[in-house]
Amino acid sequence: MMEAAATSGAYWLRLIIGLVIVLIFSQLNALFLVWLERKVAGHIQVRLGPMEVGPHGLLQTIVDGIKLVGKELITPARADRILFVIAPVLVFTPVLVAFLVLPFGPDLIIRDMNVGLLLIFAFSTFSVLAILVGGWASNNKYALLGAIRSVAQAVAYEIPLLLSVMSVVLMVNSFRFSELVMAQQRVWFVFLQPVAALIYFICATAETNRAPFDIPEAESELVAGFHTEYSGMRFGLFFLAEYTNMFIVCAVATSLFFGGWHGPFGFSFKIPGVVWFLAKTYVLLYVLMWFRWTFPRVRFDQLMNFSWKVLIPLSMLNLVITALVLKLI
Amino acid sequence: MENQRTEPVIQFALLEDLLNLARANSLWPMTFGLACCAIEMMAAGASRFDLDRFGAGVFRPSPRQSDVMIVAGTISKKMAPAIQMLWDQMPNPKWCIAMGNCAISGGPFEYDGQYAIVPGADLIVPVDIYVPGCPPRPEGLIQGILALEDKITKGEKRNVLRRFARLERVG
Amino acid sequence: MAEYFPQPAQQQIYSLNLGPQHPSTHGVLRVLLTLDGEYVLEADPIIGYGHRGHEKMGENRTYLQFMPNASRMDYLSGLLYNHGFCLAVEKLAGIDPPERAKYIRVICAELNRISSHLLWFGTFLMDLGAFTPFLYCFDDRENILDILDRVSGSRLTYSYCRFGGVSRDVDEVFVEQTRAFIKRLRSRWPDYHNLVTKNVIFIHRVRDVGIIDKDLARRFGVTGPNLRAAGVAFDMRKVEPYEVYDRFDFEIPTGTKGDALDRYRVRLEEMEQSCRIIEQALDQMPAGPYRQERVRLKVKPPRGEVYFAFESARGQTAYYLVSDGSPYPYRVHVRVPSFGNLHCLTDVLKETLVADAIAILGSIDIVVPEIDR
Amino acid sequence: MAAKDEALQRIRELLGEGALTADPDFRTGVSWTITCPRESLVAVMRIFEECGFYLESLTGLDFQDTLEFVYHMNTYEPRARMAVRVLCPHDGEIPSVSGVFSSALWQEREAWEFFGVRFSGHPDLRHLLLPEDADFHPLRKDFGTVHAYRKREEVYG
Repeated sequence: MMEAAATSGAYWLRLIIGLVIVLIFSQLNALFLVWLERKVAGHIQVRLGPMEVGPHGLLQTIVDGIKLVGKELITPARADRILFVIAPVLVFTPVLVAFLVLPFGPDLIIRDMNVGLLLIFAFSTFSVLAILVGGWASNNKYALLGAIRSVAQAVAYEIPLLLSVMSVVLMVNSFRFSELVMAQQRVWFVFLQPVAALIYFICATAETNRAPFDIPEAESELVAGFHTEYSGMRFGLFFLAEYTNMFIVCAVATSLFFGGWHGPFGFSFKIPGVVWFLAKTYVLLYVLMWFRWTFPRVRFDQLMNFSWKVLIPLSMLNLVITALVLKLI
Repeated sequence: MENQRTEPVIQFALLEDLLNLARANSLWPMTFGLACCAIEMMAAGASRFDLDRFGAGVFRPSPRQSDVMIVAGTISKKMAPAIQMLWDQMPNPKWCIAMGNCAISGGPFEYDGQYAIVPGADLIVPVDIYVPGCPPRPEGLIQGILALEDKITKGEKRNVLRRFARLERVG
Repeated sequence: MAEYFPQPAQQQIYSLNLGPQHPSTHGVLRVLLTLDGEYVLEADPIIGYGHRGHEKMGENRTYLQFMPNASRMDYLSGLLYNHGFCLAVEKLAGIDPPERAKYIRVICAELNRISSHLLWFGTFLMDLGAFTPFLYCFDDRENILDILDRVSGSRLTYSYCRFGGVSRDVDEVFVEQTRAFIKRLRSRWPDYHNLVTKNVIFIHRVRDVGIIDKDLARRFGVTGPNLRAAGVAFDMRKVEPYEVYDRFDFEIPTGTKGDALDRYRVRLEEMEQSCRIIEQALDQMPAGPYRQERVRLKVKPPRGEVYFAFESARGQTAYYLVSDGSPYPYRVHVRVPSFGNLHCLTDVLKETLVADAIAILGSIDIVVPEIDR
Repeated sequence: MAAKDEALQRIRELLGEGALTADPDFRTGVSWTITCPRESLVAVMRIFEECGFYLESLTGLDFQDTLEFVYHMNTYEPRARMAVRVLCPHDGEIPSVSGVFSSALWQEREAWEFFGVRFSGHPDLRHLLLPEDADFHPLRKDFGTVHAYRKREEVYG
């Protein structure tokens, strides 16, 4: 369908409109998530969180954003200037690409590629590169330590992440998001693949550097981790990218394990698919925030051990069993 | 005549006001305590007083990402160069609150022949707001931060985003 | 980029400056770490960033004028320091406060001990990366501060104890509030245990981390909960009972290994024991005067000296006062527990991970201005 | 009580009965005071170390005629604290006990920068609390404002 329309102007128009919408949506969404995080944290911690700026502090993060734009951008004297400037841009671009293939609803996919899932995972490694570049270019020991930790963590957790996703892909025989979601019309994969879903969610938490796996920016150890030297909007971009990343991993989890735009067990209660999709994604996001404000941070070697000695064998086993069962049926 | 000459060629009044409004309502303090007052600063950020209500509860550990330095405690001569360096590392625009008598004037530790402390934060960094007390209560620090907000927006009435201001206008 | 790592094999060892402004140095401590990757080879704490010359100030003011300094040394357990200073001067000058005052002092001192331990609990967990317990502890701590605020007029740096008594009497409301607080604190233990003590990540972070055994503790003069975690039941309240501590029934909690988990358990148990002391003291508190009327403001002790040791929240603290017979002390020296507790880190931090180093630093509970004096 | 009595016995053998003063009422918070000449300080400290004591506090007193250093030793027993007092002229040196008690490493650094008396044999005599460029000794009575500067016998005589 797409290929037929490729030459026409309508295709380009659709792509450009989609990109603009994605840009606006991702930014607003990230700002909203930051606000949500602060409110959730506040209520977990028997306080209120932002209250004064806008109703219940809704405008707080927008105000924060405007302020960050108005701040001085400092490039440390001994930093690698080019890399230092590139890193925040580098961290944010791949995040936008992921939005192109996310299946928000039956008709709400900008580009339903047959390698959609692969595209997301290929580009998500990009943000690790950006963190490494940022940490390296800062010429700050804390930043470098954070960057090193981030890379090691990404390498360790990418593997079980992909293995757990593979077991789902085996069941559907496709990397295309629309097909993955369509296969869950009756039963969500979380019921068929609970182990894979669990592993995916743990790895996703680690991938997005969220507590309890937030060691690359461990505040009490590494000051602010890889973005210690970043000020103003450059820091803001890292910050927004973190929250957009969170949204993406939760959106992928929704479409892989929680039925995407489908309601539970085929009942949609006349609610549009996009509402189902966003609702489920936000519930998962809430769980991520809940994690952060509950758990202490794990230690670096424990994190590595957990991935290499527990998650990878477990996800491998899960994949083998899935393949065997599929073969027998 | 004097005034007219100092005005800039291009007026960014509206933009400048908007930026100031944003800056005033999003003052991120640096996680930086020196002595007793630091505990009251923590208490001000904690559940009962909750600086986050005013958008000032995002304590940033890195000076590069903070807007306001709260000098909370006695400044020893050994610490003074570090404070200056931290102040220099903060990006503009930046503000400083001297919290507690020690940071204002040396407080109870200043006497003839005192060899160990710097009597007053204003001797090493420009201070915007002084919060007296030994240590000041968290309410005092909150008032100090609100006063700083008003200072940034050049007047209490112009801080339109704050709920207090709205309530006052209605009442 | 070659100039950054000219000889990779030899450049692996580098030094990292932790502080003086760092989120988890609890004030203005600086630790110079020599690292190999993430492993700490050497740790050299550099102190003095909070040095205010308390001991010199003691030489040019009267005993009463020095009193505010006492609670500003260790501001987290200010009342305990204030209490200890009063006891030292009373011992030196031969003042005997009335019974009621003794009980009031003990109740307030133990409340202050709980608030100090609560703050330690919060900041320790924050060092481990959990933010929420910190705010829960502050929430509970505010209740103590309310009680002490009401009787002493100060939230943090108390000068409530005076030579020969306390500055103001307590009333029924104080007793009610204190009882209510103890009830509330006890109802909070299950929450804390569910949130922290039973948390797998927490246990893995602190078990067998930063072991301070008996021998190391003796070499460095480690005292307080850190020593008791190593299995030595040494508490000034029991060993050299001062005030009215010998009239109460309480235990000294001890650990076995001396790791961070033991230190955590000892401190939690100590809060419970403090609650027991407060309850008994409230029951036994007699009526009567709350201060000795005949004590002059300008106390003039006879010539001589006194070394008075007491148990602050962080360990064995002592005032060493030398009097030349004038209203001004000839010498004031304070033996601070955090000094030894921090010094032993030069040994303990060796061959740990950076993350562990932070956890150990948090678990020994230091207050930097107390070390620096 | 074993540790305390053993230490007392051995110090009595080393320094003679005259060096010991008892305080049976524990009025000064110290059960025994040991007046120790500078050259036998390390030997006394070694006895304390072997008997299970720890160095609780090390501080100095400045008098017009002499400096006096007080080492408070304690063990984990009731009323066991002992004080070791060492006299030292203003320009003298004291043998370091850091080889016996590690805690003396910092306490001697502190005493050195406060009183200006060198501890011979200390491996690392740097500034501890004062800035690295400090060239004064603040707890000497001739520095800053003090109320009184007396001779030793005016206080202890």
